[in-house]
Amino acid sequence: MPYLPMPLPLPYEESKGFWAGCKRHELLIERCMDCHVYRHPPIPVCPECQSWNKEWVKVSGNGKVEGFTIVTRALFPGLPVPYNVVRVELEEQKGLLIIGNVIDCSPEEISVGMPVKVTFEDITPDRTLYYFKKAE
Amino acid sequence: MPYLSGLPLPEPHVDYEEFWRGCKNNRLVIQRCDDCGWYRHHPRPLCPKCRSWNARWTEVSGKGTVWSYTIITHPINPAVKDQTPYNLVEIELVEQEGLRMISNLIDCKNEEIYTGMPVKVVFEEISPEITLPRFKKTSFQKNFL
Amino acid sequence: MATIKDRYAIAGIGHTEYSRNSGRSELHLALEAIMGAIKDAGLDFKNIDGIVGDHPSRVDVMTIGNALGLQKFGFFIETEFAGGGVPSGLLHAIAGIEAGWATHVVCYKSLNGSSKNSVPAFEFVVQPHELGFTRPFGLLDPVAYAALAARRHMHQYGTTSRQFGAIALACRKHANRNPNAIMHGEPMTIDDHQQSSLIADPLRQLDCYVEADGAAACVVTSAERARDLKQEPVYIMAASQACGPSLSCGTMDPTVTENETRLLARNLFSMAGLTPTDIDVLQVYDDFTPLVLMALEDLGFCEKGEGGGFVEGGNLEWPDGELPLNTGGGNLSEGCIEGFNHIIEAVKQLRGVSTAQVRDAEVVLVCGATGVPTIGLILRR
Amino acid sequence: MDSIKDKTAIVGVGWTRYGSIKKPLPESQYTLACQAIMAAIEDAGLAPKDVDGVMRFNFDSNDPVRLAHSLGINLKFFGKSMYGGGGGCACVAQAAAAVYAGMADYVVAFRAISESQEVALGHFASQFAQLGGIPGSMGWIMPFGLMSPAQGAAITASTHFSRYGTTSQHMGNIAVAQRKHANQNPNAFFYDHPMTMEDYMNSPMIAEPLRLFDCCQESDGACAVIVTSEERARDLKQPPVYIMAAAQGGLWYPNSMNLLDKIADLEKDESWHLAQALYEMAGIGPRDVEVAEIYDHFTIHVLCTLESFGFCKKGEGGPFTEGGRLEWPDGELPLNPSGGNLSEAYIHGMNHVVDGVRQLRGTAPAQVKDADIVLCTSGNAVPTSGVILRR
Repeated sequence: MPYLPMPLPLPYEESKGFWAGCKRHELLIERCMDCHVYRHPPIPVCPECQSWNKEWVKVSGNGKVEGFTIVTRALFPGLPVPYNVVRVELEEQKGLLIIGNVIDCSPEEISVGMPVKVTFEDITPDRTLYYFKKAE
Repeated sequence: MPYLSGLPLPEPHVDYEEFWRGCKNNRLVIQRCDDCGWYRHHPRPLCPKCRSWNARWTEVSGKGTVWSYTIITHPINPAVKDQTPYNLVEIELVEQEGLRMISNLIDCKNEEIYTGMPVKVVFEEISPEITLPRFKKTSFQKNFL
Repeated sequence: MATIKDRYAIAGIGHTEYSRNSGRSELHLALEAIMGAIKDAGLDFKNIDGIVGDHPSRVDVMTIGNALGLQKFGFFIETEFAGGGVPSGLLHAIAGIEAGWATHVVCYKSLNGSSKNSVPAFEFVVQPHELGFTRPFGLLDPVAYAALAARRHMHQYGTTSRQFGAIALACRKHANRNPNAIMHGEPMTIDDHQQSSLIADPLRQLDCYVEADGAAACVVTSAERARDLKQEPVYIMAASQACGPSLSCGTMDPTVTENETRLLARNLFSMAGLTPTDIDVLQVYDDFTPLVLMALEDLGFCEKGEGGGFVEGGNLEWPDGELPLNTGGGNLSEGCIEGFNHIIEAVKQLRGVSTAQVRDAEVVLVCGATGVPTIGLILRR
Repeated sequence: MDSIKDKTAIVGVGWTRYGSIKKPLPESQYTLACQAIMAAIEDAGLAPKDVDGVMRFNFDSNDPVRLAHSLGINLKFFGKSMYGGGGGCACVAQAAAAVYAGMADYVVAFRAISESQEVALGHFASQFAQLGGIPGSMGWIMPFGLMSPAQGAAITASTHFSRYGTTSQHMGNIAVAQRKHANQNPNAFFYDHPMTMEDYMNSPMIAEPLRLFDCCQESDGACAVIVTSEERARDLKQPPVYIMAAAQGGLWYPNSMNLLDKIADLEKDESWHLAQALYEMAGIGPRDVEVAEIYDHFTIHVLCTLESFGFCKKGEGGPFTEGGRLEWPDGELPLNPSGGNLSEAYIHGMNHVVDGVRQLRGTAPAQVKDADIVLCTSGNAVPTSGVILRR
C-alpha cells in the first residue's frame, strides 16, 4: 500500500540507478569515486571536484528528521489529509538530504531531530518506493 | 463529418469568446477599433494602430481570397494521422488588407486551390460548444465585393 | 554608457558530437559541451560566475552551476523562442557582464532532438489561448507555418522550389566537408531535392532541418579579459533582438518590409557600423529553406523578392560563392542544435579552423530564426 | 568592477485594480498586462512607441509578440526571468542592464497575473496522467505529497522553529503588520478587512506550522515599471527613482526541484547571498534601509530574509518582529507598506517595486516619512533577486 495515492516518479537517465536500487530494497546514493562526496539528487558531474567518475553506494538508510510538515489541506484530488512530509538528513554526510514520508507514525510523534530508518514498499510489481520509519 | 477531427479545440477564454460565440451563431465577427476602425485578428486588448481600448465585435462579410495555402501531405503530427493530405489556407478577408485568418477549404479538391482564389465562410459545428469557420470557393462574379 | 561594440568576446567554444542518438542525457551532453568550452578558453571552472540556459529549458542552469562547483552566484537567465532565441544568450551574457554581475558567462544549448531521450516537459503555464485560432485547422507544426510563407513568396515573387533547393544544396555541400555533420558523406543533387517527398506543399523533406542529438556551449567575457586567454578572441561587434507587430495571427508575412529580421538588420548594422557588403560569412538559422531565403532579403543581402535569384548559381557555396552560408552544414545538414551550431561555426571561421574555411574571413553575421521574435550577432576576429 | 550603480532609474509605474480567485477580475491576463504597461507609460510621460524592451516573468504568458501586437511597438530587447517569484526584481535588473548596455532605451518590466482564469485546477493531475508518472526532478518530492511552495516553506519553518525557538506568534506579527498597512491602501484587496492576532491564529492550518494567513493571496492584477538611463530619466515627467543596486542571488542547487523549498542552509540562504551582492554594489548596509519591501510568499520567508539582510542576527528574526517594529508609521523598519503579497495582492512581488517607487516619490498610500532608500527583494527559497532604490 502506498502511503499516498500519488503517481509514481518517471525514472530518467540520472535517476534510473536509484529506483533500480529501491526495487532491490536498497537505498543507493550517488558518490564521487575520486573525492568520495555523496550527492542527492544524482547528477553526472561531482559538484566538489568535477569528476565524471561516480558510483552508487548502498547507504545505511539511517538518518534524522531535519524538517517536516503535516499537510492538512490536500492539493491533489484524493489525497488523504493529514499526511506528513519529512526532509531527512542521512547519517553518512552532513547536509545529505532526501524527501520522504514517515509511515506508521502519528502526526504528533514527528519532531525535528527524530531518528528514522529507511523502509521500502513495493507499489507495483515493477516499482518500489522508499519511506522512513521511526527508529530507536 | 468535420473536415479534420481529433484536433485540440479552442478553450473558453474571455478575450476570444465573442469570436467563438459568433461562429456558433454562424456569424463571423472580428474585433474592430471603435476609434480608428482598424480590424484586428486575432483579438487583443488594444488597437495597435491608435492604442484605443474601445473595440466592437463587428460582423464581416465572410468573403475573402486565399492569401496562401499548403497541402499537408505528411502527418508529422500524430493528431492528423490518417487525415492527410489536407489543406490549410490563410484567408485574407475583403474588409481590410492584411486582415488574415487560418482555416481550411472544404468541398474543394486540393489541386484546385490557388493563391488569390475567392472564398466565402461556412460554418461547421464540431461540438455543442464549438463551431469552426471554414471556407468554400465562390466566384468573383456574384457581387463578390 | 558606451556601446557594447567590440567590448565583448567569445573566449571559448565546446560541443559534443552531433548524432542521431547520443545515448546520454541532455544534462550529460550540456556538461560535456560547457566543460569543453571552459577548457578551450583556458579557464578554470571557478572563473565562471554566470550561466545562460537554453529554451525550452531541458537542462536547468542551477544544476549546471552546482555540477561545475561554482562559487559566485552572480548571474543567470535563460533564453526563449528556441531557434529564434538561442543566440540571445550571448546578448544576455553581455548585459550581465556590463551590469557588473559576472565576468565569465557560459551559454549553452543541449538537446536530444533526434532520439527524443528527454525528461518529459511539464507545463506550468497554460497554453496560449491564441492557439485556438490555428490548431483546430491543422496548423500544428512549424513546417506548416513555413509552407504558408513559402507559398505566398512563390506567388508574389515567382520564387521556385528549385531555388529553395539551392539553399539545401549549399548546406549539404558544406556538411560533406564537416565530419561532425550528421549528413556527412551523403552527397545531394538538386534532383534529389526535387524528388524528396512533399511534407507540406511546397516544402519537401530536403527543405527541412535534420533532427540531432548534441550540445554546444561558449564562454563570453570582456574583450580585455579575452585577450589574456588561450584563444584568439572572437569579438562581438553587435548583438540585438527584434520583435514587432508584423507576426500576424500566429503566421508570418514573407512580403512585408517591416518584419522582425528587417528590424534586426537595422539594429545590427547600425551598432556594428557595417553594411551587408562587409559580411564575409553568413550563419542563418535554417530550419526550413524558404525562411533562409526570406532572411537573406530582410537582412539586406538582396532586394525584397529577389532572394530566389540570389541563392542560385552557387552564390552561397564555399569556396567560390560570393556569400558562403552555414559553412558547417547548418540545421539542414549538420544537425539542428537550434542555432548554437551556427555560433560555433562562426567562431571556427574567425579562428580559421572551419572545415569549409572561407579565406581571410573577418566578419560573420549570425541570425536567429525568421517568423518568431529573433536575435542576431555580428562577430569579427 | 564597473557596475550599474545609479546608472539607471525607474521613471514610470503602473498598476491595475486587484482581484482574487474568490473575487475575480473580468479582465484577462493579457488585458491586465496592457493596462499596467499603458499606465506606466502614461505615468512616465512617454508614448508607447518609446518602449523598445520588455522583461517578463517566466510564468507570464504575455510574451513580446503579444505586447508588440497590442501596443503596436517594435522591441529590440526582451527576456524573461527565472524561478517564478524569485525573478521579479531580476526583471527590473535585466531591464537596467539592457539599458546600461545600450541595447534598449526604455524597458518595461512587468507581471500580469490572473489566477482566477489561468490556473486550471487539476492541471497537474491531468498532465501526470498523460505522462504516466511524475517527470524529472519532481519525482524526488511529489510522490511524497510535497507539491506546493507552502508545504516546502512549512518544512523550513519547522527547522527554524526547532533551531531558534521561533513561534507562530512571530510569523503572525508579520501578517498582522502587513494587514494594517493594507488597511491604508484603497487598492489593496484587504483594504477594508482588518485582522487581529486572534484572527491570524484562528485561520485554518494549511501545512503545519503554516496557516492560511501565513500565505500569499491568489490574485488577479498587474504591475509594470519602466526603466531608462539616468540621463534620460532627468528630463521626464516624474522625479527619477534611481536603481542603486540590482542583483541576483542564491545557491547552485543540485537539481531543479522547483517545488521543494530548498533552504538546506538557514545560515546562508538565497537572500544572504543576494544581500552581499546588493549591499556591495550600493555601498550601503542594513542600517541605511528605510523601507523594507520584502517578498512575502510566506511569513517564514520574510523572517528569514530579514535575518539574511542583516536587519537582525541569524535566528533572531522571531523576536525582531515584536513590538511593532515592522509597522507603519512608527516602527523602525516599515515592512511592505502597501500590504504586500499577503494583503495587497499577489502580483509576484512586482507590487513591491511599485510601492518602493511610490515611497521614494512620496506618493505611497502608507507613506514612510522622508524615505530615501528602499530595499526590494524577490522570493526566498528559490534563486532570487533584489534591487535597492533611492531618490
